[in-house]
Amino acid sequence: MTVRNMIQALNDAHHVMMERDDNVVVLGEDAGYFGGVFRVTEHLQKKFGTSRVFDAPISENGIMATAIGMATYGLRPVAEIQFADYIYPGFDQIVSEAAKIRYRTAGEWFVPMVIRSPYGGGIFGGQTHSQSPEALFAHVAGLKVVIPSNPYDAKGLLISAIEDDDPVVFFEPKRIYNGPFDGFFDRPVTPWAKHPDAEVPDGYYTVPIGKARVVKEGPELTILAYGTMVHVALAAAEAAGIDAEVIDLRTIVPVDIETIEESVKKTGRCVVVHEATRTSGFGAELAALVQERCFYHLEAPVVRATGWDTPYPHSLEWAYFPGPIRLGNAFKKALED
Amino acid sequence: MTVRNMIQALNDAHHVMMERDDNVVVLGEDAGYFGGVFRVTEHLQKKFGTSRVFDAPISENGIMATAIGMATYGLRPVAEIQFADYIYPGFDQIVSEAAKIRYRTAGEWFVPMVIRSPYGGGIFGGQTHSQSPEALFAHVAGLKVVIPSNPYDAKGLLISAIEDDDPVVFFEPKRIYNGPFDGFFDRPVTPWAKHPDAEVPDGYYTVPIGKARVVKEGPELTILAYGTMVHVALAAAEAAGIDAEVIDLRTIVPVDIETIEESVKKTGRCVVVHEATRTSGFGAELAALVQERCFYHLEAPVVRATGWDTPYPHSLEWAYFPGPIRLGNAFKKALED
Amino acid sequence: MSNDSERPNRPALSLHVPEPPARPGEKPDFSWVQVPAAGSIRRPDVTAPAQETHEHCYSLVRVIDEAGQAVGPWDPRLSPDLLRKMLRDMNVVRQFDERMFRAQRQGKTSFYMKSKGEEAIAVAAAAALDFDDMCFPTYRQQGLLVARGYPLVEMMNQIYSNKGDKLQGRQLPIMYSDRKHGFFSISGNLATQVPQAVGWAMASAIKGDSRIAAAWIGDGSTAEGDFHAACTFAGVYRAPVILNVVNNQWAISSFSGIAGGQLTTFAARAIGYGIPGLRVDGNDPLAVYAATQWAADRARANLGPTLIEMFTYRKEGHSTSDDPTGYRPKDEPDNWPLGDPIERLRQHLTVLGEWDDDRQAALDAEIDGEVRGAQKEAEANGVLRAASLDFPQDVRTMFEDVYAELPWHLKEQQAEMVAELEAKKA
Amino acid sequence: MSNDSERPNRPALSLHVPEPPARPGEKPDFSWVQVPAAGSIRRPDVTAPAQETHEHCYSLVRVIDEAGQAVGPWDPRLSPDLLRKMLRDMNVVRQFDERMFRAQRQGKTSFYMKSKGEEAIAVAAAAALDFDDMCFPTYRQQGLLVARGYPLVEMMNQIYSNKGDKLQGRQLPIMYSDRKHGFFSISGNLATQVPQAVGWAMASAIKGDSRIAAAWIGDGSTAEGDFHAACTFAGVYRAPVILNVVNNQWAISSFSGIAGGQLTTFAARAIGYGIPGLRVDGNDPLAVYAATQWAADRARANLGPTLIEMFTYRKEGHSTSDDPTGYRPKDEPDNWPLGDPIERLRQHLTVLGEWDDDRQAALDAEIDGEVRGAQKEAEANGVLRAASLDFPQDVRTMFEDVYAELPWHLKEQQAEMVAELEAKKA
Ligand SMILES: Cc1ncc(C[n+]2csc(CCOP(=O)(O)OP(=O)(O)O)c2C)c(N)n1
Ligand SMILES: Cc1ncc(C[n+]2csc(CCOP(=O)(O)OP(=O)(O)O)c2C)c(N)n1
Ligand SMILES: [Mg+2]
Ligand SMILES: [Mg+2]
Repeated sequence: MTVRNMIQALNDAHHVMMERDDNVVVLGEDAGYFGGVFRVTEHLQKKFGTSRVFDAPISENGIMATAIGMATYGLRPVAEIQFADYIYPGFDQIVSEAAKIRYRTAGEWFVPMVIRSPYGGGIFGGQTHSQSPEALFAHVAGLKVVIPSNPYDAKGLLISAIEDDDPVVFFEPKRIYNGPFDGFFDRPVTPWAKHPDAEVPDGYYTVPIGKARVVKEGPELTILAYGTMVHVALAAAEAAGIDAEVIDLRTIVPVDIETIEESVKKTGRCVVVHEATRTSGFGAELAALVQERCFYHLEAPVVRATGWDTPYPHSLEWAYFPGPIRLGNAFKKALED
Repeated sequence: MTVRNMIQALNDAHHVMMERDDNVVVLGEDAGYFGGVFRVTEHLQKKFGTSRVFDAPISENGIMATAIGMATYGLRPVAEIQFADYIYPGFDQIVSEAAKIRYRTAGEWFVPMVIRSPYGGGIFGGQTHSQSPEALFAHVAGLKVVIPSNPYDAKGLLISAIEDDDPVVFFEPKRIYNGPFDGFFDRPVTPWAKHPDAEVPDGYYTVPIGKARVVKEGPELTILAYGTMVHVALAAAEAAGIDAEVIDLRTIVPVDIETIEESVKKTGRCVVVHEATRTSGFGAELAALVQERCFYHLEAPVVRATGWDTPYPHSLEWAYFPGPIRLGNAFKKALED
Repeated sequence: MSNDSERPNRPALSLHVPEPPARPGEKPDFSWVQVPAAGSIRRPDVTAPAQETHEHCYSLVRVIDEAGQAVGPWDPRLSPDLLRKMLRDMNVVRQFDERMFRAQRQGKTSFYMKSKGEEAIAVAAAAALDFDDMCFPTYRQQGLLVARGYPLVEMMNQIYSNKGDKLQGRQLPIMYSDRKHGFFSISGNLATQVPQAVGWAMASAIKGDSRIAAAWIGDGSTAEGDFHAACTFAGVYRAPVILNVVNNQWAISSFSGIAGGQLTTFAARAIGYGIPGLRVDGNDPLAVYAATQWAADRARANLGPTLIEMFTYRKEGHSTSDDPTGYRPKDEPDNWPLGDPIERLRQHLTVLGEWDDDRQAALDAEIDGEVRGAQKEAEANGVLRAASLDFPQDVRTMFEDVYAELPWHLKEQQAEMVAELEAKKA
Repeated sequence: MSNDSERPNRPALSLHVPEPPARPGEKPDFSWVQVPAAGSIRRPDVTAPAQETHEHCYSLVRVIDEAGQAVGPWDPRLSPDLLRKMLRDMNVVRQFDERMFRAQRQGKTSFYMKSKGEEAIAVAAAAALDFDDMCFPTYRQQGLLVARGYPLVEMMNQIYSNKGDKLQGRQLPIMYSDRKHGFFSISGNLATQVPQAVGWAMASAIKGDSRIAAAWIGDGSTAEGDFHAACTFAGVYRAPVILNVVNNQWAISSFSGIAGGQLTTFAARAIGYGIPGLRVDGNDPLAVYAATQWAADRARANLGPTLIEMFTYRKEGHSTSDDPTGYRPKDEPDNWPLGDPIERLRQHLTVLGEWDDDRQAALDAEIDGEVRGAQKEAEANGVLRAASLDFPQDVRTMFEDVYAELPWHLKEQQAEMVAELEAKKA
């Protein structure tokens, strides 16, 4: 057991899996010699050599395509997209190829690859270093979408993703790489060291894909969140004095419907939280699912607290970000009537 | 007034707008000399010359990018993507550029372009000639998304789209190019000639973007649909003997929330229909909106009747397609209790 | 924006849109095609640096001369048996194409694509590659499967999406896939397979394997970003891969000039990436063989990729959905200056004394029987029925293989579908 | 898949991953850089076909020789006044960069990017282009704005995202945009601007306008599909556009070999597309000017695009977020064999007798005053405050310009946000 921040935990997952399985290879822009702009792949090249860990040309399309080719060969590539905002040039290969090769070959080929990418805002990155495009991938059958919220899960989920025989889009909330940011931007952020989920076992372990975690039980309200927003939700509920049940989805496809249903049926109220733009965001799917499945238990509409339907602005970062006040308002709305 | 099928109506919209405005130009794969694989741009090159109507290299990325460049110059390009399934190589230019240029330049530049693309299934096109990716664009702030369901609207909406100062993704349900397919694949399709909405005015007129149309009033149930599914919904409701209110959204972003709310508040029941895969589809957004805004009027959960969460299979086309039985089951569910 | 700005000293610009030399109603014009004599271009050592192939990017590797003789340094000196196998394979492809085209016209399936005139490109490549080298084809390399002995009946099952279709009816006809025969799943999305081939080849190198990859892409599709990614990554990592650009002059209704073909050759793209390039007479089976072999030798020696332009002509419509008389002269195919690959190999074998008309007639009849037999067998598994609920596949299969295991939502949808079908049938 | 298949006769493959000549701790090594003598390469007529520039793709257009003289056919013979303006502009850029870098370090903004060593590429191009030719830059061509007289204070307002920022604080610092100065909005997404420039140029041609476009892209970014699209479309439609590849040897931590730079030059990409290409000493302002002028003349004469590789070196870190000593020798910048663009122009002017140390000192002081003055003025509009609700912009502006008009959902969100802010402030 070692205290690790998210970067260290993710780095460790790579080490563990590269040691266990020769077929695991790592590629990405600046991911080789330098170890990635966020240093998640640091030291790997030195340890495993350039033919298993290497820098890639600035072509997200080429990175996705060659990783798919490697995966069909039998490797397990872990490909880094430097920022989620830059995943779009590779979108066709992900959507038309990675997601569909197993299906269209009736299982003859499959694509056990992981697409890792730092995502989300909160770091004054402007509109091209802050996006949360998870909903775009959630809509594509054949992809799994995983978003960890803490070092323990980050390592365990990344190991599961690498072992998974299907393509996994693995978004890393960069705002919490170094500490569990809770949305109170005007307070200092506690480092991970002070957080129980930074106790990361050494060596191999997994956190299963498709299983949510009830981070905090509570009778009044169910809050569905993932990534950075788990911490914001916890803090906002506390600030609002609401005894909420906070669920960290961890995986959004396939989503853990049982845990969600059980909770909402208990609380009768639900707020869905994400940083991404609202319209057609994954919150819509969650709201749709919850009302489909828990309609007769719901005492109020499912409320969404999300980023606005605008690009992520630079100077107005904290007006865009769904912080404690926006969440608090949403909680209030869900608790009305 | 001339009777036109959808292809003819769309072609006519091009003629009208290219005559009215020198800045309207047309490009796309096979869109020039040949007039497009579905012939929507037929005769345009002959009439308006190669420098206003031209074939493009097979690079959806390049088509989007150069059209954006043209639009920032001041032209109004209408760019055809041969099948919606092939829009993904151009996804980055659409999402990161077309959608965001007005915002990031504070209005100094904008992108008045139309991205036309045949979409949807029902023609045994297999998984790469059948997709309905509208939700992916609905999630991107800065784009408008329009989907006509008949010749009259097709022409009027395309004219509005060309005149619109923002980028418009214009999906043309190819299954109904030649007739209002109602989902009963085992019956002959009536041609447009027999349909009132095939009476298309000659010359200029518009159908406004952002306004839905109540295709059929009814007290029992609100059905939200667009494109091909409008006809399937009408037929399915009739087959099920339900006096439903069928709303043709026509535009999904911005969606006509007033018409939706008014109807659902009246009927208290709502079924959302689309051909696209279900998870994180635009139906999720509709369900989320309806339950957010009409919760206290709803007598049952909003039900989704959609394509399955799989790629579009070839031989099982009619098992994938949300036809009258699937819709009928959904209606029944929404009318329960 | 404005064209009314004050720039009196600047001339007005205008847009250039390339036009093919002839449109319907005009006389076909191939005067622009330069045909160097067979045997006229040297064969560099496989270890030669990329620059030594610059001239090859503007010429044509040709082996069979007008008299049917194999000449020059690129002559691969193949045994008559192998030549006869290649001739046979090409004939099988052509007859197969004819029959399946007709089957589509008879309403037995939704779609078909022929490779007429381009058979050598797949068949001769297959002959030059090892059986376990991995192919990433487009929809016009059915010859790879034929040459590698994939059963015709399997191909037809796929085309009919019938109950014998190993792809479960999921794919559009002709989108074959067969791992055992080293034939990667054809994608409907053009060009995607090329950088995938590069990745596969990189993987082979990473693992210290000895198998190489080969990819094919059409002239029109080279405009896609995937092609650029493929050339870039292949060059940078010296991937053991052969990148074939099949320049058949047309991309549906667009001639190769719309992809840049009037500016330079497609082989010359190689120069831009600093990798070796060859421009090959794609209708000369020996030239195709020789170029493939040269590129394969380079790849196997860890010398990296080769880009080959296979210069050929698409003799028929793009697919069953296309009528080429709408955009090119009706008789353009007959005027293609580089002949027909089957005829040329047949002439060569005849000149060698290894073939004659009787043998050809016997072969034709034999193949006819084979193809008919396969068709009969395949049709016993059913043909595509577009307006029926009597599906060839169990509807439950529709939900399989989206993921390795069915997640809950697909299980639910599967159950819903089963119920729906029961309702429908009721 | 397997590397254990039975292939005894085939050697094992291995992956090649390019490595730069020197890493931290090693001696910088530029022995691979071939520096042809200034004036040694001919200047083809602008009407010459693309092939006549093949040799230019492998050489370097250079004008200022070691002694500071302008020599050879590419000497653009500029007036001393223009040379002094260029010298001044480059100096402004360098001082501006220094100050803004420091401002970031002082916490006044989130991010900054310098162009040190690459100033000539923007400044000399601006001098050679018409004022109303349209530029599609990357983040390292701030020199275009400076040279075209865009107010420094406006640039700084943007960098500070303050209330004077005409972009409403929406963009990351240095992502300028100014229509009046023909400077297209910089995108965070690499390479996207290049095919857009081609489209803009096509539009200019469609309208019979006379303005041309110019685009810049980094060496690393040439790997993006956008670059391929740009070259393809520009060639096919003969777009009046100049495509500049700024090869500054590095892409963050990746050296140019990762983009294919060890295989051939970036200028040679032009050969692959059949368009003219030039490789230019990017640290020689006269060479940059001359090449730009040549390409502009071609474009204006409706002869289509030119691809220019500007061969240079990124002297500093990629951005304020980067420390280059982690991946290259600390003293690598000092060993760049082609000198510093400012020093070289200064030397040239001095040799001409049109400049001296006193004038330089005066200029430095003058610019220092200007930049300081601008900074003061900009800071009066505020600097970025990362942890404050006292936003420089009205929060309502956040919802504007997503569309031409606010749709209902943005109106609702705007109202929600206003309420939220009031609650926050309460
Ligand atoms: C990404 C993508 N864009 C467009 C299409 C539609 N399409 C199918 S085949 C084709 C023409 C391809 O021409 P070429 O590459 O020359 O190959 P050929 O058909 O001549 O063998 C087009 C445009 C597609 N399948 N995929
Ligand atoms: C599409 C995309 N991918 C990745 C990035 C991250 N990124 C920003 S700058 C950069 C390096 C660019 O190098 P180069 O093109 O050589 O330009 P230079 O910085 O040297 O001027 C990278 C990878 C990005 N901004 N956009
Ligand atoms: Mg072709
Ligand atoms: Mg660079």
